Amino acid sequence: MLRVDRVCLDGNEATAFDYSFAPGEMTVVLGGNLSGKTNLCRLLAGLPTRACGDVSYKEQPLTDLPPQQRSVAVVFQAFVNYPNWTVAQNIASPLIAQGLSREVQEQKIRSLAQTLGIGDFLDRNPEELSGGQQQRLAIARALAQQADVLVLDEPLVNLDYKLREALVLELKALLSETQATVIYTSSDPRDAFALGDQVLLLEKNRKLQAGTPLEVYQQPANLAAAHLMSDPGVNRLPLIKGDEAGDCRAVRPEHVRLGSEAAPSADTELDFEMQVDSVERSGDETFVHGRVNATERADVTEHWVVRRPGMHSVEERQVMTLHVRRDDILTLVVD
Amino acid sequence: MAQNKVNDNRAWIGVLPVLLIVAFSGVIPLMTVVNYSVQDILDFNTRFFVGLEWYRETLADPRFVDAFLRQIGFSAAVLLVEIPLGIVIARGMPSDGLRASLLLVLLATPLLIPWNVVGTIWQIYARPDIGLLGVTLNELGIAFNYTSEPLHAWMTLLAMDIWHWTSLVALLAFAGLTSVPAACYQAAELDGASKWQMFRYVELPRLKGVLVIAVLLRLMDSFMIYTEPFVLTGGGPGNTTTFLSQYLATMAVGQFDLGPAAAFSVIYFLFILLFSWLFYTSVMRNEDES
Amino acid sequence: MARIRLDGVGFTYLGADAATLAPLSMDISHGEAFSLLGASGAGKTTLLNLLSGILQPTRGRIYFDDVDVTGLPGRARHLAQVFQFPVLYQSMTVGENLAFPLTTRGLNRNPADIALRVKAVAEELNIEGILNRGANGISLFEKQLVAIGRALVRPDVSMVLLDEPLTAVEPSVKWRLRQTLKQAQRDLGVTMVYVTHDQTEALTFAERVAVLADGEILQTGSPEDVYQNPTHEFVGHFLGSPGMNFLPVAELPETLRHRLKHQGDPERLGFRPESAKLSAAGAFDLTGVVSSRRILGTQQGDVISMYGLQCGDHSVFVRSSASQVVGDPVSIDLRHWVGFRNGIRVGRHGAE
Amino acid sequence: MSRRSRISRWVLLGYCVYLILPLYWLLTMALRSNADIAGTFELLPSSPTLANFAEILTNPVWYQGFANSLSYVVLNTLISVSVALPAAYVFSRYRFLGDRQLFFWLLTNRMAPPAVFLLPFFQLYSSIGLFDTPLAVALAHCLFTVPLSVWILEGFMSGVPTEIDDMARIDGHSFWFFFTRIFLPINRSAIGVTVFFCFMFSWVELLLARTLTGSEAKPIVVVMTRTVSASGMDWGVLAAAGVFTVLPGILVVWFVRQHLVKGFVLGRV
Repeated sequence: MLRVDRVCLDGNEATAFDYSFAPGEMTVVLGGNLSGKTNLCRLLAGLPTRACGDVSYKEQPLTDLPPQQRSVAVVFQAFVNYPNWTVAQNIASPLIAQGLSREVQEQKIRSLAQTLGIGDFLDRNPEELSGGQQQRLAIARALAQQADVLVLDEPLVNLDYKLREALVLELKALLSETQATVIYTSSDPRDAFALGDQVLLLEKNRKLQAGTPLEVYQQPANLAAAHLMSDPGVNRLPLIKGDEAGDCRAVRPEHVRLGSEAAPSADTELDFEMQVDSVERSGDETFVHGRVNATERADVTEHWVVRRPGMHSVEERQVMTLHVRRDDILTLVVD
Repeated sequence: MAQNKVNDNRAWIGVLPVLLIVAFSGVIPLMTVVNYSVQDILDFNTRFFVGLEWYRETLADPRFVDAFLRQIGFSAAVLLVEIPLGIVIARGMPSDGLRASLLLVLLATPLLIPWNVVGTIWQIYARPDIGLLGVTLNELGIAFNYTSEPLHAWMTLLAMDIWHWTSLVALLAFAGLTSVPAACYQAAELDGASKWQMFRYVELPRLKGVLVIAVLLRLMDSFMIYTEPFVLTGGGPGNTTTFLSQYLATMAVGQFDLGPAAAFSVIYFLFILLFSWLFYTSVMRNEDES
Repeated sequence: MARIRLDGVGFTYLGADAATLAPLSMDISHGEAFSLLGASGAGKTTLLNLLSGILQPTRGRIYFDDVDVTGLPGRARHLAQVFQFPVLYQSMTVGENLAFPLTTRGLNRNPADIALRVKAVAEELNIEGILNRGANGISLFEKQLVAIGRALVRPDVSMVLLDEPLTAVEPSVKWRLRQTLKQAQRDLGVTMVYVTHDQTEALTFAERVAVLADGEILQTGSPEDVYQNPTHEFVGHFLGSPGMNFLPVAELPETLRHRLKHQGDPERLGFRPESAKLSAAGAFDLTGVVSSRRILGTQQGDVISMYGLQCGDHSVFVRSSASQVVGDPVSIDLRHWVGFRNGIRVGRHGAE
Repeated sequence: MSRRSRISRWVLLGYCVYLILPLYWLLTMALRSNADIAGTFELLPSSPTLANFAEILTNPVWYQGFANSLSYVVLNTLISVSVALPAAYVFSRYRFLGDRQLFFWLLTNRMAPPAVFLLPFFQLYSSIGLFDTPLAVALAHCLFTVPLSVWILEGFMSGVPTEIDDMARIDGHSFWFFFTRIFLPINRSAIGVTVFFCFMFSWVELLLARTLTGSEAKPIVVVMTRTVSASGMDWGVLAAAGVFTVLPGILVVWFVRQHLVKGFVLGRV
């Protein structure tokens, strides 16, 4: 079991937290920019970083060991390969460091290159490959190390839209076979659902919440955690009687139904009026951006986003009624 | 230099060898110079502390002042011609292909010729009796003789320096121009910018950094020029083309009065220190900007 | 604003055997918001450079409002372009950047006109607050807005080309730049061609989308049309996440095959994950086995998942609120499908 | 690339002619015997001879001069580059106490006028018995070429992403393996450009080379100035020697020509 104790990702004690990564499973570390994801990866790998804290694997402390003596493999966000070595040599790099014999290296290189679809580029050098292939090479090298812990720091963020979709599926199949503890950082909640057996939410170097994707999605600990699990973030609702000052109520964009959709508003639903600003369509989903005015005070308007599956033609600059199920409304702590 | 770098003072180990070499061949000699500049040395073991006397004497020495003014004049003339000429040449250079490589080799060649050979080449080239330039000018009716006419000597010196160093400015400017993204040219083109506007608003802002380097480099190198004038005119006719370095060299090695020569060296070095500080801050500011 | 017509325009790089851009004809009407969608390497940039005059077509003619501009350089076509990264004159202020296109080409406009025009564009893009700030001292988001402003400031601009303009902008504010751009296009009625590999940007911005692959335009149509009724299997696969599923008709159950005979007699059937209804085995004639399950979130309280199913030796994806486990046999009812024969659409069924 | 306007193309052409003429004249002089030169003025050498070149290659004073020059240039380049590599790596990867001040101090040495160091070098090297040896000149030139090498190498090295260093550590390689098998090969073009700049400075310098050498290690540059002051200048031989000193430069430039431009900018000379 990989454990981190009293970890402060930006080096100051106030944000210290402990966490143990489920052994042999995949944990998705979800957080926006500057949330400390990369510093956590560098801390686990033993690379120089501002973050501090104790790292231990199966009760053996790793904190003071250099990367060379930790069984941790890393795939960076930028496609990092040795430009002056061929694809085969790049994959063999950890095997060379482990001093394996030539034949064993050859065999491992071929099988890994095959599984990652770069089998017939072995004698090319990395610059000749496409972005997707360069990242596959980096993944092959990380797997070649057969480390106890495998860290992927937002590996797909620089890739083309369709390529990212394909590689996520491939990675899921590939990583489920290894017994290693896998840590995958991302800022996209879809990755959390697609890859995460467990999810760890980070914001400004603090641990917000941890649990299975569904738990964290359905019972967010606070507003920030709720925001992280929806893309775009949650819509805030005006406070109603009986809420404490510190609380806030919000609803996820995918839990708001457009008035134009068939079913009339049921009694279990609340209705809202939205002044539509703009409509975004990606084919399989439609995002409606607008302003909803709080029922109590007319001047306070909240910016809402409604996310519906499929293609909806919504006229801009019109007023539209929205329906929200009562049980979909989240009551959250704002800390 | 700005990158996500790590704070680690153990890094000094990597710098130690450089420190030793440069200290051995730089600091120790400099200390001896400063040491001599404040003493009157008769022979190896009799010396008197004289404070800043040599400095005052050097600064008051009319020949030093003349040499200094000549040096300023020469450096100014060099800059006025070479910087604009270098930019114009750079804008005419093709960016790739064989022609670009050949041109690059031709432009870089004068930078690689030993300085005294540059002097010799121009000596042969400009002599009124056997030089192509000398003979042609005389054919054209100009009684050209750089060994007797100070003005002609100055003109030849300037022509030689332009021949020798303009390509450094051109190569620097060319390097600066290659950093201009193609999109900037396209955008200006679509905006209907004229040739001048294209240079003024697209190329010049990017050339600024590189030009500062070119100006300061040419200023410093021309300020310490010695060999070429020494070979071409030997400082003559009379001492109309004796510059600072030559005057210092004659004092230091020739007449062997250590004190004044050392003082002179320190003053000279302080000037260069000023210029290089300008160079360093401008490059660093330029780097933080980009 | 011009009407753009491409007549058999093709391009082949010197010495290249395959054409980078196969000859194509296309019409972009006056003041239209048009987008060009394709993966990297599909030939988008080549087509963009042909429109902007940087490249001359090796075949075909280009007309702006029925004027043959094929030989004209970019500057003579009176068009403007917004690049992936904001391209500004660093030494000028924002206001000067916006005014610059009006001061060139010897148009000696009086300063009052220029100031008016600049103010109008600045207000349209709500950047009037930073007019006298230096072009270097503003955020990436603002810089791109200024670049867009510079493209719109000229009254005589024939067309504005946008080359993946949102690449450098942080994801969280992309939608706001898209909205501002769409608003400006509608208000000023400028013909705009938006080139991108991202389908959300293409389908959101444009009234008409052209899907490009391997140097050919496969389909041009409204966002709904291109998404719901792709004319090529590639278009169906490229749009949507995950893309359209395809099943060979030969392996479908007899009842379904019979019905398809006289609905264009397709060879392969394409359907989207959300156009198929999943339920227990036996309910419908098309059967499969659950091979993977990916939770997407909850909808009306039930957990929504994207199921991977194995139908014979083909795998498909179906979106459903049912709760199944890997290995369960299930059956699928296709509410909407498109029939293809060697890659081309031959029939379709059911309107979404 | 830049809009190559007509005027700049004509000026470029004009400057190329301006560059070639003196070199052409040097060559014609080298191909004519001294008597012939003193005789008639010819644009094209009517009776070219290779006597002057033969003289250079046979007379020990001349070719010994070349050997001496090449020895200290090679020595200087070796010392400068091998000393500058670790320093440049450290400057590009780490921030440490006084790194900027050190970098500036190095620069001032590059800019120091050689004339200032005539006196102290002369005494320093004679006191440690190094006077009149190539090593003396090589070490003296290090004062200028080492800072230059550090500056250029650091410029190139900071272009290599630090993730490559991290990746090598994670793969389990030792620092030495990473530095020699990964980092240096990536920077081989930088090393090439640095050799060019070291060669460029050390080969052309006269003042220090003359001061620190007597008869034993007299470099070609000094040999040439000596013949100038002798009575009855032999222009032909001098021109031939001149041609020989230009050749190595052209060779070096040809080898590093692709990286040269990049070197100028990164090198910031």
